[in-house]
Amino acid sequence: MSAVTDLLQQAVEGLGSGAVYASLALALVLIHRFTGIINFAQGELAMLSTYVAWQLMASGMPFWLALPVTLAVSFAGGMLVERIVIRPVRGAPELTVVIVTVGLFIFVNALAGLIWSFTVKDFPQPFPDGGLDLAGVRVDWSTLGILGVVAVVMGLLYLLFQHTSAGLVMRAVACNPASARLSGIRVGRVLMLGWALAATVGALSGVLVAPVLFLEPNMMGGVLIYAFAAATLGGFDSPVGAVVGGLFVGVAETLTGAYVHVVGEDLKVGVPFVIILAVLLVRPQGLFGRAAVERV
Amino acid sequence: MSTITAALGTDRARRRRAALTALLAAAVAGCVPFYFAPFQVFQLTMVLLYAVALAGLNLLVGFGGQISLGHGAFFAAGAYAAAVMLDRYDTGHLATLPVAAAGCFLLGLAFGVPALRLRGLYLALVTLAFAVFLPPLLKRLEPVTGGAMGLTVDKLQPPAWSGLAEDQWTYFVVLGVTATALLLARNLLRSRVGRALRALRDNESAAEVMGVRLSLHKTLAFAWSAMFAGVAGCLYTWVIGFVSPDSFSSVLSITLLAGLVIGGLASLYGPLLGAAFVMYVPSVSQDLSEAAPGVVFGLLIIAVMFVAPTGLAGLPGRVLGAVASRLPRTTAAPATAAPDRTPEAGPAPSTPSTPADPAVADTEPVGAPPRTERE
Amino acid sequence: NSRRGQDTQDTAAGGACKGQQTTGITDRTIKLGGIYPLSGPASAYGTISKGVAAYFKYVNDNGGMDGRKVQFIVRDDGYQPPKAVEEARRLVEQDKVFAVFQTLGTPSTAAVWDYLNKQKVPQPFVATGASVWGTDTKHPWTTGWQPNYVAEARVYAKYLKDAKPKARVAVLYQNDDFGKDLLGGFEKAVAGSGVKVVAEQSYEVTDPSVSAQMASLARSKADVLLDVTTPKFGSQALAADARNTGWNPLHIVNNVASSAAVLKPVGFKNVQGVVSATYFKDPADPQWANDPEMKAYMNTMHKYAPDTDPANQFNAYGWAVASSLHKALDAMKCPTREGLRDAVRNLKDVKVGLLLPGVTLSTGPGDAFPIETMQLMRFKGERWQLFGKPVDTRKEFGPLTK
Amino acid sequence: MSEPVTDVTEQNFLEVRGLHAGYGQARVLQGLDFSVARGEVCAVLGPNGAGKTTTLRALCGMIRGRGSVTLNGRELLGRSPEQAARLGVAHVPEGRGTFNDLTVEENLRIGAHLRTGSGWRGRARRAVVAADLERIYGYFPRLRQRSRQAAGSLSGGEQQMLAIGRALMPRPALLLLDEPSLGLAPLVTRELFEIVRAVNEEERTTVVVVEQNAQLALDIAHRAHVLEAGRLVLSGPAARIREDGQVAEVYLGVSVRSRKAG
Amino acid sequence: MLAVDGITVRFGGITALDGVAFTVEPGSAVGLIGPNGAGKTTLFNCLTRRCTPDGGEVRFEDEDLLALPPHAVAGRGIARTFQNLGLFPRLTVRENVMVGAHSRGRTGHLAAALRLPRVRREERELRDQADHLLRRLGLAEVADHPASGLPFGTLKRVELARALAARPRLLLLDEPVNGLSHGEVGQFADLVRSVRQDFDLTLVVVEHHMGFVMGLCDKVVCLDFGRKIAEGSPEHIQRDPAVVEAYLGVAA
Ligand SMILES: Nc1ncnc2c1ncn2[C@@H]1O[C@H](COP(=O)(O)OP(=O)(O)OP(=O)(O)O)[C@@H](O)[C@H]1O
Ligand SMILES: Nc1ncnc2c1ncn2[C@@H]1O[C@H](COP(=O)(O)OP(=O)(O)OP(=O)(O)O)[C@@H](O)[C@H]1O
Ligand SMILES: [Mg+2]
Ligand SMILES: [Mg+2]
Repeated sequence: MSAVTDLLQQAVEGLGSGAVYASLALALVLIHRFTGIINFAQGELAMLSTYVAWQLMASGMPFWLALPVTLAVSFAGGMLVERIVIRPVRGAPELTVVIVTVGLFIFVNALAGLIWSFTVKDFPQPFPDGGLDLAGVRVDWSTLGILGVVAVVMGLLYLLFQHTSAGLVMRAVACNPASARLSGIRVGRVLMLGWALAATVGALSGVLVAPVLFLEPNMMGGVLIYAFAAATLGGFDSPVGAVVGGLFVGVAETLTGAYVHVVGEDLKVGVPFVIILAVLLVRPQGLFGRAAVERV
Repeated sequence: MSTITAALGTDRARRRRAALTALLAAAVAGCVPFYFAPFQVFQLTMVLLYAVALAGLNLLVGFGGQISLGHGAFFAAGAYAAAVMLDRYDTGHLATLPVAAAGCFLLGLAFGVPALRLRGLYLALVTLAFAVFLPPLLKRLEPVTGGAMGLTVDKLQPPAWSGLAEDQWTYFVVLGVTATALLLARNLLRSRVGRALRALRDNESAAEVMGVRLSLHKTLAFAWSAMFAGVAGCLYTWVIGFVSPDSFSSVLSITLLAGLVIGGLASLYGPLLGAAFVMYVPSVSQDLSEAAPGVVFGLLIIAVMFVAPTGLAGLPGRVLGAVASRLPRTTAAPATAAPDRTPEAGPAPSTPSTPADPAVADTEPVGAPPRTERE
Repeated sequence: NSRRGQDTQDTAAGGACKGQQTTGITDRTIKLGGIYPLSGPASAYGTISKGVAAYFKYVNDNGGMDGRKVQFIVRDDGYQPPKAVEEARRLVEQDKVFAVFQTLGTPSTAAVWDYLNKQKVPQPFVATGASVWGTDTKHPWTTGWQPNYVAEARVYAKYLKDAKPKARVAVLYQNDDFGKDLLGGFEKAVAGSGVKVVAEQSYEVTDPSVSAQMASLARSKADVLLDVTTPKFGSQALAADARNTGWNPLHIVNNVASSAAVLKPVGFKNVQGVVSATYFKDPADPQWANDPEMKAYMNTMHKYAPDTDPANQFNAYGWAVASSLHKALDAMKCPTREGLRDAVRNLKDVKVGLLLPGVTLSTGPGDAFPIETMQLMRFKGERWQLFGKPVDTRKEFGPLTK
Repeated sequence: MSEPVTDVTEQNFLEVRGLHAGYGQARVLQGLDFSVARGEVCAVLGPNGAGKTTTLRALCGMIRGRGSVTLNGRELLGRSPEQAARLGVAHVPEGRGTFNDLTVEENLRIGAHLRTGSGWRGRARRAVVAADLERIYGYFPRLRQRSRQAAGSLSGGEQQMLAIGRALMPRPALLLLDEPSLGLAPLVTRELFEIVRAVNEEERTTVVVVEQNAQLALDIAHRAHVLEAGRLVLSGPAARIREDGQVAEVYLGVSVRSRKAG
Repeated sequence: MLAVDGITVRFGGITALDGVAFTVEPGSAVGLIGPNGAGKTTLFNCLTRRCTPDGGEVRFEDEDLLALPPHAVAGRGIARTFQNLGLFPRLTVRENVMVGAHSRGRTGHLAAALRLPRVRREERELRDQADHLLRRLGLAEVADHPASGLPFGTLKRVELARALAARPRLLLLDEPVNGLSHGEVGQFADLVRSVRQDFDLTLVVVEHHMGFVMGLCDKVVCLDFGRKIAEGSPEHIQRDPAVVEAYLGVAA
């Protein structure tokens, strides 16, 4: 194998991780667009949904039936979470809501451990085994599959945000909920919808990555940090940004981990963050984010 | 004129009351270690040292409006500074405190400069990244930090003349440092500097027009708050006698922020309450459920935020307010309580709405202070 | 009525054992405390406490230890050292336990051992394999139990030296005391032989996956992959190895990640021929189904911990370590803390039901590692098959020193 | 008060009875009673801090009140702002409440939310909104020039136009205007009141306007109420209030005009 | 005292200010009028360094104002109020006013933390001065009230007090009387006149209330679409056809 193929192989590996980060980052971006907060529990909710899928399959449901059921359950679950957990602190300072999601994180994580224990569960791979061989570079079908689904979800979200009146309503709610209500927008429903959609996207993310990461209650904990990084780099409002950010973070950390020996695998987490910091210093709103309008 | 003299009168009365409260608190704090079991004294010591870190974070987040999810890193830096000095140079405990403080101050200063460009969420997540990055870095610097195994150092020992047990002596020393730190923070906030900080939190442009130098105050706020976290970390080393990279994971940073918000942002004694929460509630959770303490802990966090959305420090006021507005007439104008609630942006959390119509949640005009908003 | 006065409740023995501490132990009861991560990132290990508790209940149902009923108090430290200190102090000062039986994890254990030794409270059989527990002389009250990571590394080193004397080894390890201890031990043990470490990659427990590291290691084209991981990462590494058809090293997975629960999700067909080493009986392995101790274990778990999966090897670990403590308590000359300390440090070939045949507990002056023998196993079909003789690393490599 | 049932919706289109409202312990409104007939313009006047803004907030559900407020016979109190909006109440709040991150046109489209709902809708709906947009741009040509600009970067007066435009988009049954002339140039202010009059006459929109420029407000109002310290101190036809020199002097400072600002 | 020369500001495609030039004599009061979006606030923003012009020059007492960092403007003796109120909602009224005096304070971070005697002294002085101003503007009652939740008219006065606390020589008022009733406008005008005398102020006022502008100002500048279309005495301006057409409509 030549050095170039090696490099490409590592890059593909990075794209694989990047796709995982991007998938969760999309859910984070979604919730941020709707509610203006960062949701620490996003990864754990995705993990919970994945367990739901696992449970369904364990009771004999085939994957392609379990998936839509799980997505539906997650949609409803997202609504419930908004209604029960988030609604009571609506209007409280933003940080209060963020801390509530931290509480939710701890709760869901422990709950999953309580119900399903911490042993690793096997989760069927929806994509075929093996992969493509492109001039000596091996690309697993699963990587391609995740990338494909992420791209589709990104496209859908882009359409939702930019080309539907629902997207407009959603932005209005995130921007100024009080005025949105005065315009007759049912803010409560919009927020419920936001949580529901985010939970659904999160569930999809969980189901996609579970065969790679292996299902256990802490599956998404590590992903969350990288998904935050991806969303931050991309600009937290933009689905395209989330995906670009995710892939970039994945490739950057993999390549530095593998090739820059001073950094090495142990310190590679620092690399994407240094880059993010550098990007943000130039563009404080992230690569694809919108600058907030400010004037006196 | 009479109103002024009256105001002066109440002012003096208030001051006297404050002095009395302080005296009482000091007396109680002084007696505690002679009454409680050593491990309870230890717990209180931990509460005090976390309170220092939270007070620092409060300067930044509560009063300065900059969110940091990376203060565990400064805490760790302070802890390691102390541990390394004790381990390698045998400097004695007291010498580590100024070094940890100064070191973290400088570190905070260095961080404060890029932080100037970043806002809200972005700053929060970049600082979180720093917290994530620190443990592997500490592991890498093995020759100095002892690597993954960490460092075990001597705890604080009581001098013979004191006649105190180890836990008591440690408690008093930590109490002294904490009191000093809280006093410094309070002084800072009650001055021109503190006002400038709060002003730029509320409205940066207006503050700048008033002559507040944003870069200076924001960076220094970062530095102060890092210093407080570092001091807390140093105390931690004194008390625990052991540091390891995995003790300072990003969870610590998140816990600190959670503690602060739970205790009460921008409140002077919120950090103490938050520290107590962080310290005691996990134990309470496992008393409630051995099978899954995390389930209970998570629920308790959420529950506290429901009951006290502006933090525990605001709770008594909210309760009193709610009672006061209920008492005179049962049908009294549905109030939003919280008379003492810092009138910050956003509506007050609602009093429970009529069950028949759950949609009526917000009771205060959501745009209540719109006029003071930026354009 | 100060609560501080509780110190006075500490009691001392009379008679032959005069002056020794009898806190937490009477003729009828014995109080033990354990500190485990029941919450937080390491909660997967919390289930060890279930196995321990089940064993004590089993013993209590059968008349107790030497007539003493065991009261076992489990506290949660969330894998945070300061919490561990708090809980240790609580156990000692408030609950007045006889011994802190098991602290889990190196950081928590390191955070409390000074305190416990100063208080002269036994800390037997800590649930971590770091080598310090057995080599340190300043902490006579603390002992390890499981084979320390260096010992385990020696087993693999010996195997490779014998079976593949020219092996080029790639190592994937967790970047903490566990991974570093094992890697360091391995490097030391193969030093001077033809076995060479040609690539190493580490990961953090907070990393989402190790696939990037595996891709890096694959570039080395090594003949052997030494996989020093914890369960989830073990599964990931095995799966990554199986996926990569271009690189087929001999995969040695360390004991922590060797349970059937780790291999099953990867698919048994993908882990054929993987090598590991063990020292206690895997509850998921049908070959022990008729083992009397295993039966007792299974029954008790079903009875007292019906929600817990008895096939999880951590539960069995808990049972085995608890029964080891039972043996040590039985061996006490005086029913005192000092008695336990001395008994734990003077074990001679003590057999424990759930340990593999040939694996016994032995300690002595300057050696606080009860188990230093392991046996190699290879995965075949649907289960592990032991092969070779139990390797006593003490004999093969000499005692561990600091 | 027993009026013929048929009149309820005409004479008491908006009926406020014993309205109490406040913030926390601060009780601001101390029992207001007034009614507004359908198609009427009603001016609420009063000195600084009298509770005018609070009244409007209570009417549209932004704060809760006690007593009774009915619109077209339906109780408004206890409803949320969005429910009130769905009953046809449009409110131009103090402080404007524009969506600063959205463009001018997007702001206006949000105003039309009730006419179109959210989601994918047909061409007919789009045509309706387009016509409404044209109407608003007709009222405020300045907004057309700024239609792609973020609302947050508008000048103060432009924002005020936008807020009013947004409230007019859904063709409300009841329009609540809180100091609409705030920050508007004199020419535009006069035009604005013409627009309000036109909207009122052409669409039979009932209007409650809080305005400091009492002169202008009284010019277009049919009826006026003067608030002081949370109570109504004077009510009557606008013309009478305007003529009542003493009242005007005391509560409205109208005569200042003759003093020419000192 | 203040000389604005050829100042131009563009935002993307919009030219908010287009070569505006005028001067302000010491002690005078200049009115700045013009239709909505004419660029009045933008001009203020340039003077207080909230935005940087694309061209032109601003000199204050022969110093190049545009070369100063934003926070230094206050120290030179320029204070302003904001059109949409730029108060600090969570600070009390008194604190708001004390922040106004920030540029006159000297206390640094370290001194503040240690609460040295001179810090106490300065605090006391600032506080007394703030209280004095509050009394003067009839705000003593609400001194301890947080700035949010006060009626609009009161907040306008708080803003004035805050600006005055800086002891400015040049005071920029952006629509100070909008939202006030006629009677209140009169009182406010009296108030401004009296403080102007006492504090020896030079004023630039943006206001749509013609009575207020005409009664107060010595000179009026009218902008339209970023350009100066007229300048002159109030009487002159009121009759200027360009002003009438663009701004006043029928002569007021
Ligand atoms: N968000 C709020 N929180 C607490 N009190 C408030 C709030 N908003 C208004 N108030 C109080 O309610 C009273 C009435 O205020 P309101 O805004 O209704 O007066 P207004 O008549 O509209 O005055 P203005 O003409 O100045 O706008 C005032 O005393 C004010 O302090
Ligand atoms: N940051 C910005 N981005 C884009 N356009 C801007 C920005 N700031 C101001 N403008 C535009 O510049 C023009 C001038 O605005 P400015 O606020 O100076 O007007 P003004 O004269 O104060 O008007 P008003 O009387 O309505 O307050 C306006 O059309 C406004 O939309
Ligand atoms: Mg008002
Ligand atoms: Mg303006």
